[in-house]
Amino acid sequence: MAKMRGAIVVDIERCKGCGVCVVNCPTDTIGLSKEVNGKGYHYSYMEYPENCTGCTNCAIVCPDGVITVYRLKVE
Amino acid sequence: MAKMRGAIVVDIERCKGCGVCVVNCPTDTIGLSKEVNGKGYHYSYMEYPENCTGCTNCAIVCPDGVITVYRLKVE
Amino acid sequence: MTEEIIIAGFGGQGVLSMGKILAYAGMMQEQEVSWMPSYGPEMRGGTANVIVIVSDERVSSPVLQSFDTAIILNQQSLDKFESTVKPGGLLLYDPNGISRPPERDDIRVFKVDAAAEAARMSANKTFNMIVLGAYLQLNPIVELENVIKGLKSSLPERHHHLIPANEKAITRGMEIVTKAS
Amino acid sequence: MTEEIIIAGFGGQGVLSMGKILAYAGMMQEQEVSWMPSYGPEMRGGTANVIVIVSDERVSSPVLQSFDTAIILNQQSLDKFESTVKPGGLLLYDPNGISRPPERDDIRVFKVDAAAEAARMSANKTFNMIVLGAYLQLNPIVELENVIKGLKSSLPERHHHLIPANEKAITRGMEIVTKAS
Amino acid sequence: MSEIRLMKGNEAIAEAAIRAGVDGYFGYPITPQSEILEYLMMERPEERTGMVVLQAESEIAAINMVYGAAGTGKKVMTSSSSPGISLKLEGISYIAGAELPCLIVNVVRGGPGLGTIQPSQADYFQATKGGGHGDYNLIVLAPASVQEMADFVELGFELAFKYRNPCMILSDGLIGQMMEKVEFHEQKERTKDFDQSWATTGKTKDRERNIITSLNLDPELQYEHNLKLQEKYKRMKEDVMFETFNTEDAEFLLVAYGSSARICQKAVDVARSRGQKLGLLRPQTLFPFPEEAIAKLSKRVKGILAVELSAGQMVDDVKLAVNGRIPVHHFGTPGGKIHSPDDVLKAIDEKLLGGF
Amino acid sequence: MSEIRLMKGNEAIAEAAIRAGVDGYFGYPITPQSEILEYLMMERPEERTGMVVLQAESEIAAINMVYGAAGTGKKVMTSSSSPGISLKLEGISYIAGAELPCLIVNVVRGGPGLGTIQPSQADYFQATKGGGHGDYNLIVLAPASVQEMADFVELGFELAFKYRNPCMILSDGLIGQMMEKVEFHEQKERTKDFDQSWATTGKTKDRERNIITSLNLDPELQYEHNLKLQEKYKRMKEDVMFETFNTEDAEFLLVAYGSSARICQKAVDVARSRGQKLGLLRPQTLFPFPEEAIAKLSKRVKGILAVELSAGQMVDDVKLAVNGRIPVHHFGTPGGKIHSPDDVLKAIDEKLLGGF
Amino acid sequence: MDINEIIKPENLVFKRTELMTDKTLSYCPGCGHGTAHHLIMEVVEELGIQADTIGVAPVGCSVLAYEFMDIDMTQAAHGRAPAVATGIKRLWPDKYVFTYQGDGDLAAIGTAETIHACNRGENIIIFFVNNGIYGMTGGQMAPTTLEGMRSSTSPYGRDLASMGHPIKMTELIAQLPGTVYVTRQAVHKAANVRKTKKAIHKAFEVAKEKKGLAFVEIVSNCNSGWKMTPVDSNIWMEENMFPFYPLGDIKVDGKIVKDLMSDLM
Amino acid sequence: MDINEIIKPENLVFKRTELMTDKTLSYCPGCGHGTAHHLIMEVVEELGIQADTIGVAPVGCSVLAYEFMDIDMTQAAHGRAPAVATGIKRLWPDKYVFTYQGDGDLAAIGTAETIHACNRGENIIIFFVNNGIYGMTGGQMAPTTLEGMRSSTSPYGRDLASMGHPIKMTELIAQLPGTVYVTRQAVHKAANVRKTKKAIHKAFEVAKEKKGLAFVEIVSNCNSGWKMTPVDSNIWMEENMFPFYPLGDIKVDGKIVKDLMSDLM
Ligand SMILES: Cc1ncc(C[n+]2csc(CCOP(=O)(O)OP(=O)(O)O)c2C)c(N)n1
Ligand SMILES: Cc1ncc(C[n+]2csc(CCOP(=O)(O)OP(=O)(O)O)c2C)c(N)n1
Ligand code: SF4
Ligand code: SF4
Ligand code: SF4
Ligand code: SF4
Ligand code: SF4
Ligand code: SF4
Ligand SMILES: [Mg+2]
Ligand SMILES: [Mg+2]
Repeated sequence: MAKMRGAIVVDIERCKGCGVCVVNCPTDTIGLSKEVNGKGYHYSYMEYPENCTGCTNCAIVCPDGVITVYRLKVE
Repeated sequence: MAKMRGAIVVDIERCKGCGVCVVNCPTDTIGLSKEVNGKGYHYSYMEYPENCTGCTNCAIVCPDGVITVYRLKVE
Repeated sequence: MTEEIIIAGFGGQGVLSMGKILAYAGMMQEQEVSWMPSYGPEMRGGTANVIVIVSDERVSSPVLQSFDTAIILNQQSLDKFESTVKPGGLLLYDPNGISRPPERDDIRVFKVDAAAEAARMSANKTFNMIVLGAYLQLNPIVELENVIKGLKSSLPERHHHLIPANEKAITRGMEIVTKAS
Repeated sequence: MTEEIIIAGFGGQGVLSMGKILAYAGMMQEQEVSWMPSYGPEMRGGTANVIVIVSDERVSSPVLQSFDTAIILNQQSLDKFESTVKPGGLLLYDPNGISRPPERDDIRVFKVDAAAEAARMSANKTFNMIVLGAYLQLNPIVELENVIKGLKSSLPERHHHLIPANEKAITRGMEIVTKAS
Repeated sequence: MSEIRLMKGNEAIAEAAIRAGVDGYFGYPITPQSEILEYLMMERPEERTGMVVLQAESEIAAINMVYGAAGTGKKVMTSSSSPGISLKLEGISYIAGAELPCLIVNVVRGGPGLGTIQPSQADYFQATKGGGHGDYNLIVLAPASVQEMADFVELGFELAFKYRNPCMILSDGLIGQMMEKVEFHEQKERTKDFDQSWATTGKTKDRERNIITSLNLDPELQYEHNLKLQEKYKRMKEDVMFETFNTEDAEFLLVAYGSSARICQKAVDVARSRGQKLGLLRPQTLFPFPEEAIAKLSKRVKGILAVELSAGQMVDDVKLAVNGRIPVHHFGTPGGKIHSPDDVLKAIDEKLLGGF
Repeated sequence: MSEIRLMKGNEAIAEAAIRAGVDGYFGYPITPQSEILEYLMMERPEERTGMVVLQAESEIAAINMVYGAAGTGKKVMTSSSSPGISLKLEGISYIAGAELPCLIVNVVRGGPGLGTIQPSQADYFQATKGGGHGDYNLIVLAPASVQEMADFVELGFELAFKYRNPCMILSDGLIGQMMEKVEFHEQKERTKDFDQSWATTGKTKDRERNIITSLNLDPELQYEHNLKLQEKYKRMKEDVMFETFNTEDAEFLLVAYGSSARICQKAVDVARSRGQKLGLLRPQTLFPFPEEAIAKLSKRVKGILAVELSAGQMVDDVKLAVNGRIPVHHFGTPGGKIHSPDDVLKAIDEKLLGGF
Repeated sequence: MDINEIIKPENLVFKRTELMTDKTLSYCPGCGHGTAHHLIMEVVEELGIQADTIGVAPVGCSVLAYEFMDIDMTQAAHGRAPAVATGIKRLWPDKYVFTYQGDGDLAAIGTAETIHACNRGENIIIFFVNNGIYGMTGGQMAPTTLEGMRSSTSPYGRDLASMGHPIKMTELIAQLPGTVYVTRQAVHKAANVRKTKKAIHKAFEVAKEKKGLAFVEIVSNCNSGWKMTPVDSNIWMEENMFPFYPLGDIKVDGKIVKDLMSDLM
Repeated sequence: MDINEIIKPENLVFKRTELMTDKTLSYCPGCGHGTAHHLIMEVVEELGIQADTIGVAPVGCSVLAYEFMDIDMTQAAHGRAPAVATGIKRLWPDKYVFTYQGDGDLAAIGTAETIHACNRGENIIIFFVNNGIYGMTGGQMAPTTLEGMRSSTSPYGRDLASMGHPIKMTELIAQLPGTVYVTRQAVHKAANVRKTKKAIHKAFEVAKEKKGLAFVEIVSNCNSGWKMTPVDSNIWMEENMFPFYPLGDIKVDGKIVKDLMSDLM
């Protein structure tokens, strides 16, 4: 069966670590980093990249528009 | 049978001759005078005084409050 | 020549348009004119007056305290403006409703029974034109043809059929004006 | 004695309240004080700074362009305020996040590893008190007991149980401040 | 081809606006200037030139409609009278701050508060010193005849666009309500090829987006912006306009604008006929104020009387221009009362000549 | 018993209002003065003194609430900052016209338009010349410290009731946002036995009805009313207030108010330490303006520098007071930028000393 | 029977309320403002609350209401009467405070003050005289002017597309939880006058109970603005205004008593 | 599978719209304003109308919207955006003109301008971001603040009796004949974002047809003003704001599609 694999790229320096993407990810892919970016924010990242389906939920809710999403159909 | 007789007193100098009382009198008592008062208005008066029942309609609609009404029960 | 006129009376008497027609007529014959009305809600049912200046020179102040001519159409206005006529000037009034007639003897006082005449002619709306005629009889500062042009310009097109009646009223006014005793 | 201080850093670092406690302490010991913050929406997530003046005389201008002391808590502020320290003055900074450390040699430069120490103490909220302690160690313009009073007055009643922790942080700051190489 | 009409000052403004190719008018009724909106509505300018006319829900809405429309580079205007202008001041300050050209007509009435509806000149400070907040200036034109009511519409837009600055016609109930003859230029088409390089007309690919704003959260930028504005206000001096009457040999000078200048003209005539060497300077622009002309005259005359329908406002600018060189007096009638030429003559005798 | 606190200027105004027994506050949030409303809401003054505090839907609503309440003889106030004050100007003109006592606080920010939220003094003209329509004046107090922010509340009401005239505290973001120590008087009860003979408190049989209005359709009456107002404004001179620093032997004089005066004080200190004989006059009342004091000093000093956080507004009043006797210069920083004592010193060197 | 036998003090059944002053009303002949004034003052007199009542006059033809009503009054800036009344009422919670406003005043420039005073549920009364026009300034279009209706600023009739729709302020504010009693009445006929008087009584009752705002709209003529005789204007009003502004109670005791949705659409 | 095999241009499924500038948004972390901005710009991009769109920014946190949206924009005075937009639209009838306003801006000081632009049926779009508070100025009470909700000017919670009721501007303006499409949405969850985007599309369609005004309310958090974390604030919003401000279309194609009366009372 065809399966969707996805990946997100977070613009770390623009991420404000709000966590809205985290709670919006249906696959629990995203976490907030321990480290802070230049502005002192715990930016988001794919904690479990293998979970990502590329559904774009995280990206469209991100208030700062810092997430880019890629998706690939894998058999 | 008891019957109501009424009469109105118009403060002629304050009457503006608008005719609102005239059309509000259920007994067609009131008319507008041919003469004008000091302000140039054709003031209202009892054209048919015997008609008046003292119902106060004319007085309560008069915008300028210039009508006083009297009423008497006659047998 | 400069003629400074005040016209004063009740709100509905056509005071302002009389002034306007005068001013327009002056303008038509290449004179300088100004027309300055009293304005505002006190006009509602109250008094109205207008200062008209017709002159060969540029008009300076459009408001004045003394006049060459006063045209007076009610008692209130007479009380207010009688004293403002310049010595030797003209006061024209309609005696209808006037209880205390003018008293000055250093001016020329005329009267025109315009209200009565208008009633007689069953043409209440031309009352002010009778007055205007009377004035022009006494002081022909503008020509009749220009007055008619003035009338035309101040009446909306749909009322132009009334012009002959107005013209008649002006002529009538010219006839009936008399020197006040 | 007049001490003119600028305290500058990120919005959430407690810059304003550090200044407030200093000013309050000064006031408690009968000194004249002023506290002038930068304000406005640029503070949201941005920078914050406050000018505190503690003096034996009436304070004239609450805004200044040069200072006896600068307490600096991020790189941006260091860039902006290093040059404003008067020759011979004091610059105290937290090296956390500082990529270009101060370079002036005509002033006394000290550092306090407050962020690191606060993390170590698991008391991030007392970060600014560590810095304050460091400053007071270098320049004891106000007495500790008055600082505590200042703390009390600036904390709402329900947070007064935090005062001992803050006191501890001040003491810790006094201990860990070092002369920058 | 020009055309001559007998018209109220208010009507003349409206007719001139249509003929000047104005794009939009937004207003709210208030005496003594409602004829402007009424005339426009009656004339169907949308058919004559495509001009848009809208009765707004309030003066505040009207000035903000002007702000929005002016920001698109169009020729837009509003009009009101004193209380209504007070309500517009936040908007006017925004327009000045954002450097938008537009025309604002104030047909002044007596104040303060609801006051009277009679003519007054007591909004001079408000117009010339910036009644709204912040350091800004309007170009202020003061018509003294119905002809100037008409002419200053085009002039006002010219200056407004030249400086990208709001322009005010400061008139009053007298000039607004009086009729005089007025000559109109031929009707112009509305401008199609206006400079919209700075205006919000929709960002095309070939340019950066345009922004209309008066905000600069960084005070340093706002400071720079203010300096630029001040420079502009100084440059406006080149467009100062005034008229003089009988000043050549005058020993005493009246300074008056608008309706008061008309009254003073008569006073000068009478004074001259009495042998008094009186002259009159009439500022046509109140900002820029003809300070140099007055300063120059102050070296020749013995005294100045500023005559206003107010308790004394323009007189300050006269004093600042004269800078103590000669005495400057004031005669004024606040509250909507109009002084007559006789009143002015009396004041001349008392204040100006009495002082010598 | 008095009490000493460390407080922001804005908070000091609010606390002082409660303690002064103010009856009502009506306001709308705007930076940099929102702390006034916030402090009042936090303090529950309805429990402390019965004071009413209401957040209005707008500045216009707020000033009209003040108008209504002030007309009942109560002590009421509002506060805002520049754009909000512009919106209040129609209401302020009404209040002045109807001769109602009340207090209006303007914590000025940089303009024009939305401008900045940083401190400015560019609303001087608006406050002192009547930004609204008509000939009116506010009593204008200019605090230069948090203590004066507190003290001028009571003073303001005193003067407002003395003259039945609105009073404005013209402050700015610097004085409003800074903390200093401030000493408060004991809390007063709200006045119960105020003079309500003129106020709309409900017509009792023993008196004619009271009317609060600024309308006089008859221009003659409005003229009389205006003359009466002007008389009152002249009388206010007896309450002029100012401070001088080092003027006794000064050769040059700074004139500055509010925050700018604080900065100038430092400049004077530094100049003195350099041996320059500089003095400072600080108006505490901007209307009435200390023109006599300045005129007097202008006979002793060689030059004056007016220093303002604006492009030049108060300087006109200084010039009018000096009347050409000596040079009057201006140094100003518009737009929300604050000049430093060093900037002032530089201006002194360039403009004041350079000129000699 | 001679009428002098009838006109005797003991037979007096109606005379002008004492709470109207002796000044001649400044209104045009037949203008409903006068009737509305008398009714309000009658109710104040009947309730004996002259000393406890403070009125707020608007900017509009009724700007001079304070010359005619023999009570303490404040003249408010155009549209701001509800704010002025709020200021008064908040400091004098035990007084009766009412505004008297025209439709231009209340529904155009004063929209925000109206909506928010209603929404806050100020314990005041608003009397709203809706004559579909700006009377005072010479008959300009108001927000309430009907479709197609001519005025000095809609000389060819109100055009909905360019000038907007006539607005039903009363239906709107009835939906705000702060209003308790909302009604629309008229005063051109005796029967309406009687109903309106009841409504005014009710409004003062509501004010007394301090449960919120009472709002009484009175649809009235502006014969000058409409350019009709007074009598004709009242007929025109019945035929044209009432269908769009139907009379009757809209909200009573805090409950909407009318199907507003069908009305509004 | 290595993620670098996924992160390839040909696999791109979402990236930030080009119509947002590169400036970092001035909003607090997690603030809904940002999401709303992106959505509007996405729609403008999808419709290819950048050159035909003029936006009006309010006074409020979104005052700097013009820094972020890559279109021509005008910054309006507090509350006056609908009037500013009217001015623009009347002179440029073929442009898309929208306002973007907060709840303080639109429902407090701007009440009159909102109501009258809606009532006139201006062919503009109003985006109304309702976060129940004045974000920009530091979290003061707005007209939309819920009962009992704390803010810096209602530190003990909003008290209905003294501070008035939270106001449902959207339900009110839906009843004005000038509005054609009125809806209330949210942007805190992906599903809501998708719905909101559809609503925005619909609003631009309505604007194109010039049938009247389209009004899109977006209920949003102000985590700073509410003093919560962004995630908590969104939960709080669902639990407290949505019951009072229920999501969904209110008016479609000029017809009310909801039982407003039961909603309003
Ligand atoms: C701020 C302001 N704007 C406008 C006016 C002018 N004005 C006076 S009354 C009025 C309209 C009155 O109409 P309405 O409220 O319907 O009352 P009506 O006269 O019809 O009873 C207007 C626009 C004013 N006085 N003040
Ligand atoms: C005339 C005026 N009044 C007040 C202000 C201050 N002010 C700025 S933003 C704002 C409130 C903004 O709240 P809202 O509209 O809800 O937007 P948010 O910040 O919550 O998005 C206020 C009162 C101002 N700038 N101008
Ligand atoms: S939603 Fe956006 S800004 Fe917030 S944490 Fe996720 S990526 Fe960062
Ligand atoms: S694209 Fe979908 S699955 Fe992948 S991280 Fe984002 S929300 Fe989670
Ligand atoms: S209603 Fe009154 S004013 Fe009118 S005609 Fe009758 S009595 Fe006279
Ligand atoms: S009292 Fe009645 S019957 Fe008598 S005149 Fe008046 S309306 Fe007619
Ligand atoms: S103009 Fe109209 S509202 Fe005003 S008094 Fe006359 S009829 Fe009444
Ligand atoms: S203050 Fe509130 S509305 Fe403003 S940016 Fe922050 S979260 Fe958003
Ligand atoms: Mg009306
Ligand atoms: Mg908000």
